[in-house]
Amino acid sequence: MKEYFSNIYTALVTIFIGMKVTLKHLFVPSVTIQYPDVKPELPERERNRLYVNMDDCIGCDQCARACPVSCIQIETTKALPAEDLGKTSNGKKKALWVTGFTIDFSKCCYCQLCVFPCPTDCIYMTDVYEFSEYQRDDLIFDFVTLTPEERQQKRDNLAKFNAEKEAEKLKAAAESKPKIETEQKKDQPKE
Amino acid sequence: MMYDFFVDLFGNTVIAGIASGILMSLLPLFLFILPYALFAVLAERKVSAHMQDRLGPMRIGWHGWNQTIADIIKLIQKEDIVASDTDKPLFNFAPVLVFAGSYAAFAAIPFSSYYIGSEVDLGIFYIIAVTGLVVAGILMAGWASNNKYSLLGSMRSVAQIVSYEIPTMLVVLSLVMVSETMSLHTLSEMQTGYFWNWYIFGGPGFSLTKFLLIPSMLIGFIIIYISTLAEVNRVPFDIPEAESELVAGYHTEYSGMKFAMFFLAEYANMYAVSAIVAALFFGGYQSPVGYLGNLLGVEWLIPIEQFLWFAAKGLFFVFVQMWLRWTLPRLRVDQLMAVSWKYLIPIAFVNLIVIGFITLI
Amino acid sequence: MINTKSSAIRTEEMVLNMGPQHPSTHGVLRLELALEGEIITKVTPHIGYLHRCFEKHCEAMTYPQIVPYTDRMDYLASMGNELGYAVAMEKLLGIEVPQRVEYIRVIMAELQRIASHLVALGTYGADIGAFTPFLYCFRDREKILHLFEITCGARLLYNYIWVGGLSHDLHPDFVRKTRDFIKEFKPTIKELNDILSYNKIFIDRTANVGILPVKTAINFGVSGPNLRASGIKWDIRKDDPYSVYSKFDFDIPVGKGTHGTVGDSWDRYFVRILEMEESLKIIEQALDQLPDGDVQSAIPKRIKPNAGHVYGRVENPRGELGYFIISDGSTTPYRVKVRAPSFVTLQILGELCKGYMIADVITILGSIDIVLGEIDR
Amino acid sequence: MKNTEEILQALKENFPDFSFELKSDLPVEGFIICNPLVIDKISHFLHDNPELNFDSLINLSGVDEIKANQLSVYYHLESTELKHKLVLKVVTDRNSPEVASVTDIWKGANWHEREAYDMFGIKFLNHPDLRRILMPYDWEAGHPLRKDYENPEFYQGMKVPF
Repeated sequence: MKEYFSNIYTALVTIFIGMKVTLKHLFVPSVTIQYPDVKPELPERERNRLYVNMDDCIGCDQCARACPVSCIQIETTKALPAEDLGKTSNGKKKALWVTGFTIDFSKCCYCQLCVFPCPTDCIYMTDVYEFSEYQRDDLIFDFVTLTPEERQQKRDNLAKFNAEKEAEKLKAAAESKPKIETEQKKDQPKE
Repeated sequence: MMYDFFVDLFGNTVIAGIASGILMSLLPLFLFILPYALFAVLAERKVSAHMQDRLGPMRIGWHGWNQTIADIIKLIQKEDIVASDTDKPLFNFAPVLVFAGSYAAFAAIPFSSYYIGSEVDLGIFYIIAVTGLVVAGILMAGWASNNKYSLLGSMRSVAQIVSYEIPTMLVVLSLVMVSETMSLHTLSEMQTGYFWNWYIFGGPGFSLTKFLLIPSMLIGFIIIYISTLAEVNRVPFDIPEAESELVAGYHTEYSGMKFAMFFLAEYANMYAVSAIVAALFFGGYQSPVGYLGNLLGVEWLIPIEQFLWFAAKGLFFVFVQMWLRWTLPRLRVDQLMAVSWKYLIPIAFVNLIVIGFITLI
Repeated sequence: MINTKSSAIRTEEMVLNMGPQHPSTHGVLRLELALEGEIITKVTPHIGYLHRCFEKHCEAMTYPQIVPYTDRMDYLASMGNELGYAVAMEKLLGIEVPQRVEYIRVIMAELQRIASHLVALGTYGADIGAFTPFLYCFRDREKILHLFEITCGARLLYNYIWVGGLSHDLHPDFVRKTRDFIKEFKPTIKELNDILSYNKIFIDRTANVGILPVKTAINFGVSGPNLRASGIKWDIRKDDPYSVYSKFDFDIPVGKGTHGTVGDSWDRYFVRILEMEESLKIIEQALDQLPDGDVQSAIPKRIKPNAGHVYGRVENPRGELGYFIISDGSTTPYRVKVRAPSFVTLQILGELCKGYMIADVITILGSIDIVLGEIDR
Repeated sequence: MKNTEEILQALKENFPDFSFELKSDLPVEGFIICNPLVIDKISHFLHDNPELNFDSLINLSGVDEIKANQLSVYYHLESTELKHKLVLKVVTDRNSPEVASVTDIWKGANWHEREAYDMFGIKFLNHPDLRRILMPYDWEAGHPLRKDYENPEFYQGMKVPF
């Protein structure tokens, strides 16, 4: 019998305690913000969409190799000896035309692993987070600054250069004894 | 009044009777229930939001006040999905029955001394009987949906509503014993004057019985409030639609306007039971402090004031229901039965006997 | 528990599929319930809906690349997952990590423990029908996530704790903001107790429901708060200390059966609340003692461990998280097996639920606090 | 509190017929290799002996050692009371892998063994419910964590590499 009444008592009391808490919160200002109208202030280390500063990119492929989901695709074309590509902002000499640099943001997991190995700090994460698209293909971002014609031209230049070199070599080989020379791979960067 | 107008218009008492009857019965729907439901849905969302340190709907209109209207428009436009294995006639009829049950209760609720849908002498009796229709509707919905969750929900709901009608009835009975009437209109009229004439404070007049009745009435009020909470399936008694267990209970399979009817019925019911509590214990439409109309000598102001008082009292209890909902967890089905059979009914019974003795004095 | 055998009416057993899409199975878990009315006769969990081949992926990735994948297992306690991986790998490589790194790791892991417990407690309230505490918990969790965000830029999947170090040093504001958070957070624990823990309805729903005796718990391999709620002081932070946990002074809360039997759902719930308070203590001590130093000095340039195997484990918010890593001497692991605490804990569900009602399944499932990302991996 | 050598000694004394081999040359932990078909008896002894009292199976993991054409299972045991640990390893043939189940001794082994079966195809004898656990029950393309596993083209008419 004692338990019976103590049950009623504790039930009523604890309900009133709970109601007091919620009533208090009725008058506490809200902690939410009205998102599309008011945007949260993002911290400086925010990790959102990647950005590549192509002026500084030397096409070394380290970011692509660090990526755990392989969302970065880089294609490089060797510059001709006559061409001067200039230097990056921290003084590295560029030797490759970056003819392809795409990041597939539908795959990207925003882990930032690609940012750290970059020798020129040209790939970094920005605070842009609203970039939804209706088509998945639209999430593949191309960062190359060259126009498609220019890219093709660079590739053609290299192919022509290589062919000329090959022809010269053949000529030289025909003239003197053959020299063993391995052709350098096109896409492999120099570290 | 309306009847006389139609007799003049048609010159035929039968047509006039039908026309005025239809009009009179539709009036509360359009004048009160629909605007109230729109308001209550928004209020529920706003109250819950602010209790949870949120803002709730904010985008449609000022502080989202158009949100419910937008929702209703969306629900009307929605496709009416009926699953292939449902029992179609029952499935389609159930929401109508549920809504009719809760809407019919409004007929006998005295909104003011000048407006009461139907002045039946057995007002309370009628309300309690007609809300029983809701049970049938819920059972239909659960069975016809052909969904195990719906079935469990409706079974729970029926068991719950049936058991909680008993304490409600016992408390109503004790009130009837004290007031010797079953008409809500008369009951409200008896509690006229100031707030100390309300039944929660022992009823009209100054006698020993009045003071003896106060504790019993307080207990009676708590019991009827708890059990009506259970009858309208609100937290902590919302196990029929417990969303964390049964997804949505008996209306899992409903969509669009049929779902909206369940929704509307729930909110209408909330007000109906709050109105009964207000009418029984808190003076109905009577003002607690006297009328401005009397003070100014403006006769026509009084019914409007009465209506406002009644709405305010009802809405306050609706607010308390919301407040409880956003505070408390939900009971388990066996505990729910235990609350009714082990706690509310015995206490209500003892309370009834005590009140009986007091009224004998 | 209700005896169903004595009924004279012939009844039929009903099979109810709870999930994979259900509001309170905490993810894509399917429970096959055999019901006698509302009474459970058998529960069969079906898992694997969230299987993402973590272990297979690991065999094709270099060691640092695995870290972001570990985040996605127990997505409510990513820091703990990373810490476990780092602890295991450092054991395998034999690296000594600077003190500052260890202290920051402890602070992060304990903040993560609070954040994770807040989700557990909040969703537990929501499972039982009290929705408001859920949002209070998430409000406070958001503050912790903000602390993580200023440190490493991500809110949930951090990639912060690396093998041998950390990706970033602490933000200059971090210490101040964390102290502010601790100050704000202490009263909200009391508030949570007021609105939920000591509520009569809540106690009625959870006390004496799903009692897990300590012997059964150990036999099933249950760990973490679920095991401690059964009344045994078993915590890897104390019993097999890793990182710098041995330097801090904290208690291990255990279930006492305050409102029912030891090891019931209420105990499992309340142990988590007490644990949050202990975590606050650890964070305060760590903040006071925080040494200076470089957080990246010990990160190996190239991780290529010798052939061998290691089992490294940490006390995650959900229990013992272990990484069994076999290396064959190359830059990718030969085999990674994760001993996920929830995977082990979910096995006891069938044992615990027998004879209770549908509503109790939700109670028990919420109280053992599983994360499906970790179960299915 | 006992180390691996002492436990090995105790095992050798109790099971003179069985072969045990301690392997401790690889980092970081040493382990005892034993016979896969009697692992349940050994486990019973480890569990019930009050001086060893291994009351908890922390982890059970299958490993595919394709170069040696064998599958192996690692058992990580721990005593919550005496606070010592032990690693056991059993080696079984890759073509017909059979290991005795320890589910009777440690109930927590149930799902671990199911996972090892699912991922490596190791058959655990006397297991109460040896079904796939993480993969679909009707997955027919083999056991995915084996090193020579190849994804099927189709599963139930759905293309697998999407």
